[in-house]
Amino acid sequence: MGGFAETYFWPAVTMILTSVVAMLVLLVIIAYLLYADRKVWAAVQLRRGPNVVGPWGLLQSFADLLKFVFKEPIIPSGANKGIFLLAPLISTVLALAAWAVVPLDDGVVIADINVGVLYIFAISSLAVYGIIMGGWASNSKYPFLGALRSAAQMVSYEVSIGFVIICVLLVVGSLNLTDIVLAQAEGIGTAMGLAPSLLDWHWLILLPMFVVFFISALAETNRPPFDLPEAESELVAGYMSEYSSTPYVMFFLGEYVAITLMCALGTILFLGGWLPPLDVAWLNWVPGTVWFVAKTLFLFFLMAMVKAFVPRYRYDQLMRLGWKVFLPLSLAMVVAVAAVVQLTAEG
Amino acid sequence: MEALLESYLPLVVFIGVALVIGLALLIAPFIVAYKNPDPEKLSAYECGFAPFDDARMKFDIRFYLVAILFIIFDLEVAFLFPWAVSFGDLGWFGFWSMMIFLGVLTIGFVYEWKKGALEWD
Amino acid sequence: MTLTGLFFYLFSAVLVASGLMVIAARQPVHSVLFLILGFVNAAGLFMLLGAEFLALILVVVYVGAVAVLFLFVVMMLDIDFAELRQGFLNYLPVGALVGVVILVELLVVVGGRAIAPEVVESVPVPIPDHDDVSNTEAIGQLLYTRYLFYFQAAGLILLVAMVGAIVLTLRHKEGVKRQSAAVQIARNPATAIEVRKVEPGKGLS
Amino acid sequence: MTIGLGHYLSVAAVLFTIGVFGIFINRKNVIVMLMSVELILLAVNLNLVAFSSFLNDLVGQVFALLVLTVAAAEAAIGLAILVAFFRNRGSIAVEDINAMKG
Amino acid sequence: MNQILPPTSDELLAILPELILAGGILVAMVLGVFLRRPIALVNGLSWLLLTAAAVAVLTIPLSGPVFHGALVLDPFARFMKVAVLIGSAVALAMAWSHGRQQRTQQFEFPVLILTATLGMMVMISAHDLIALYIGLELQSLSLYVLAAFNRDSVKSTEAGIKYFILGALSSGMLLYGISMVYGFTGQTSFPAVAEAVAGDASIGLIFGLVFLLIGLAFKIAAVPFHMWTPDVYQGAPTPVTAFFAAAPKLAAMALFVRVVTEPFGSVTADWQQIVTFIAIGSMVLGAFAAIGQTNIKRLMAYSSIGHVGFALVGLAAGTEEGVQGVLVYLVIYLAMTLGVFACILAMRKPDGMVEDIGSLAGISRTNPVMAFILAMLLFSLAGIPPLAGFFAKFYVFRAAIEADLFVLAVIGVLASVVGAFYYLRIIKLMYFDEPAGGFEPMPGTLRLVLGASGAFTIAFILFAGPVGELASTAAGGFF
Repeated sequence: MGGFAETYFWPAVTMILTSVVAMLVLLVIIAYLLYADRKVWAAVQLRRGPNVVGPWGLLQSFADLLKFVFKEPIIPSGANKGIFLLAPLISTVLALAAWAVVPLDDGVVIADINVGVLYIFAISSLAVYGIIMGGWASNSKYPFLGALRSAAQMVSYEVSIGFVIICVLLVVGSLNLTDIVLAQAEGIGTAMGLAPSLLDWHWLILLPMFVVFFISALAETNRPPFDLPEAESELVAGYMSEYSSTPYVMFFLGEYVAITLMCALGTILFLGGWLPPLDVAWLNWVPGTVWFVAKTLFLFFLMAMVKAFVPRYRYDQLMRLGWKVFLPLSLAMVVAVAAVVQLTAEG
Repeated sequence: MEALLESYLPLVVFIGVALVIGLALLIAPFIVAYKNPDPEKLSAYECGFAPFDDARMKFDIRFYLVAILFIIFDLEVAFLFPWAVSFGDLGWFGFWSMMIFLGVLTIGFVYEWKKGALEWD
Repeated sequence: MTLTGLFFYLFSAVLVASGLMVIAARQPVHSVLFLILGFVNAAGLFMLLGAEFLALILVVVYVGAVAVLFLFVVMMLDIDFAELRQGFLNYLPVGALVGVVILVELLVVVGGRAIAPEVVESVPVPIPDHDDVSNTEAIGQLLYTRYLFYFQAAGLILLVAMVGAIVLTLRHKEGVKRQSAAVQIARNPATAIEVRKVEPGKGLS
Repeated sequence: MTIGLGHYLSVAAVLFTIGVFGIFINRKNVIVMLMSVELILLAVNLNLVAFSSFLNDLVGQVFALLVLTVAAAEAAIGLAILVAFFRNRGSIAVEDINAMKG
Repeated sequence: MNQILPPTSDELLAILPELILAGGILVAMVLGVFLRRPIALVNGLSWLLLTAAAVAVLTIPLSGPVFHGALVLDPFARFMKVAVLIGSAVALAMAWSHGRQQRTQQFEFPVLILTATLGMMVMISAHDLIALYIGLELQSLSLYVLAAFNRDSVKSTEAGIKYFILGALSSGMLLYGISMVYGFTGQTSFPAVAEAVAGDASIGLIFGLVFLLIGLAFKIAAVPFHMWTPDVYQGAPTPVTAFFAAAPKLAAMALFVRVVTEPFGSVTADWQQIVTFIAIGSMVLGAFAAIGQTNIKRLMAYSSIGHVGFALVGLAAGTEEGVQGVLVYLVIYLAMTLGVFACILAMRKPDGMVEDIGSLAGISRTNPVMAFILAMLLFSLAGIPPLAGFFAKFYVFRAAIEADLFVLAVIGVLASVVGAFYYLRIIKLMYFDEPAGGFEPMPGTLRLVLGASGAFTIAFILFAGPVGELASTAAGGFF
């Protein structure tokens, strides 16, 4: 009996505990990111933003959550119940599941599988289902239209994100996320004899890819300026318009978790994950996770600002950008990066 | 095979935990919130008009074409992954074989562009 | 060891159950969802077999793209099956019998079948062990050099699929004004503004 | 009880039979027949990967990758033909009753 | 990592025809899209590419397996590749002239014919189970789209759907067979599989072979798996049906012969009964089912099933003469089918195309030349002695008798006698019934094709020597 306890019982408990703790920490951070997003938006529009609930409005998101839990869950008469309730569940669980492979620090990761990037790419390509099922199951015109449009939009930008990831892989050579971050320890900076610093990260070598990734990440998660399907003036709330209490929150939660995931992926691929900006003693003392969170927050801040002041794309412009600008650009970059890497490797 | 599975176990546990939290959130209102459905509340949202026919109406054929082209470009990306990972030991031979593959698909892309398949009217 | 056994039985049970539900579901949308569930479990089985790259490619390509197209077609074509012509393909009456016969024979053949040992050594490309070359890299080393011909032929097949899809589904609607960003940007004051002399009180003719 | 090759082949055989069975009994809805074809090809892929893993030979996995891509292209063409078929048969003139501009 | 060398120059030379076609396809697509009126140019270019590929196949030296055993260029492959290329080129020319009259022309049609032909050439020279599958899929995908090419007609799209579903099912079965063969031998290339089989095939291998043959039987439309042929031949646009009956049938038969003789040559006992059973079924059905037909294209579908049955009789013999008989049969079948389809394409009334046999009544008075050549072709299809059809059946039955498959030969002769009935019925219709209004004059290319195929069938005696000898060198490659 003793053998069974050590080999099976305790590792299982520790594993479940770490997952639960990690999940809760993540959800709290997401709640505050939601709050930060609304604050930034308000600040740009010279208004104050949520500041009533709790000191400076810090408990606003938790108040919203409680409000939604007590709202009456409405399932429209025409909808088929099963898929109607399944859709929000899928979009939330998928978004959360992708966080399992994100390395906060060297070794601080829930599941360090050696196809990490491919896993995140697979999960983000599944996110379309939550939206399509949500739109179709609510059996009314607006959600149906909104779901199709945002599904087509996400699908179109998925391809360019795929090519961007290929570019980074060409430089790194491994699918494992930890290897991708460690590969950024040396690059252009060290080649020029400087100490390992932020110049070595991929954002400098693959600058156009970083820009394409940032914009495609916006489009992939239906963030403004690409949020046409659920923009207020267009299709009411898009695929979410028939949902009421917590299903509505879960769609929202899924969206925000996906946004932070894209910021985290951007940090890992381009901003050197947990590496300090300068390889100096007092900067190295700061734990890697802090750097990682700081960079992810920086990217999130950029996304929040973009939401505040960039005008919304019309649908055909949006698809034109996806298919006719990003796809050829990223394909050409794949060829260019491959040629350069082959030449440097050869020489 | 054993070492491989060890790294996937925490992944499965994490997805399990995410599922439990999702279900908890989903079921909470059905237990806690009050229920008072009336036909008006349950009808589909029509900014005030009565909904006329079944919502799942016919739709523009353009969406099928986007989905089909997505499959083909997704396959292209799927082929690029092993190439990018094993790029180091492929040398020029591997490089040129992928360039031919990308060339063929780029000609397909040019064909599609000129035929107007990417137009979104 | 029982852990992999547990996961194997879980994945294959759900896979077979969802396979059955695909052909038995009343609504086509439900059968598409069961197909997706089946594919995800098949990816799990691939993981157990060590083919992690193939498992994720199965998820990315099939569940992420092909099943989306199935959902689009099922949801938007609202195929009213009741009136689909009955005599459409009904000259395969022997189907049920053939199905059962095949199953029985296959289970007999593959039940406890172990591979003849001498076959195992003379294998064209042994899998490199796991820690130095990852599964993806091993496939990569092989696919673009030794099996170059199949890889280029697969590229041509994708080209044919692209041409076929466009030939069959692309239709242009007349009278659609399209925005051309290049034209808009290329406007300059000389072409855009027209200066006309206007005598007071008369207005333009 | 260790999981042997026979287990995987049996699962693949059952799946293959479900797929073939699905095509024969489902003569009304064409979409389910296409899905049965996908099930058959999934069974074949499972077969190939199982053999490749137990033969310790990579050719099976490369072949499974090629089968997967060709099957996906085939599914794309099949659904394109299906869309063309339903456009004609049910005169679902998608174009002219397009009330909401898609 | 053992450095795998890039393909050497003679490997590239060995697949020169395929490279010509592949490059041509890309050029044709780019031309088709960028030019304003590309139809004539792309058709002409495609026709040139097919002839250039045929010339290349004839001139390049034979070579063993290339690309790590993926393809091989042996006499058999060369013989069949030339036949398939001629079939495609003639079908493309007929489709072009037909299309010009109908004014329904898209430049994608020749491009799809080229990709289908490329797929067939890969199939024919396949030397590995993977190459077999890839070639088969490349050809089948193009044919699914061609079947549904006329997307506005309900018949054409329905033909496309049926062909797709049964084609997908058959490649699923074929793949299952391939995976079993790979599983139980550990090899995929034909010589390696042959050496692993070496006379004592295990039960799993037999199962793999059975599924492989089922999948291939679908593709050549042999009996238990022929259900798709009549509907697809009738539904698809006529030039596409002409193409279906000519080139893909030959390529699928070539693949069937190669798969059965090369990897599984040493276990003939296992596959011989299957092939015999399929052959008998096809011959009998081809004879009896065609009698009640009114649509000429549907009749041609059943006649093609019958002819596949006769060709398989030669294969069932399992000897070198058998394979030689099959090859001779296929060449003669190609010539006859192209000729008959030239006439079907010429059946054009002032108000449009007609397809029912009744409209052929009395055309001996209105279009005498066409009637005469069509009558000769139908006699030859029935197997009347001086014509080519008789020699085809003669070669095949002689091989069967030498391999003492007497039952098969007797049933074959009986089936061809019964089959002769529905051919003769058309000839009676043409010569002894009242004319129901003649057809429009035949366009140039159809006239040319009809003349060539008529000459070949009528004066086959002159060609019997060289064709027979070419076929025997081709068949020699295996045994």
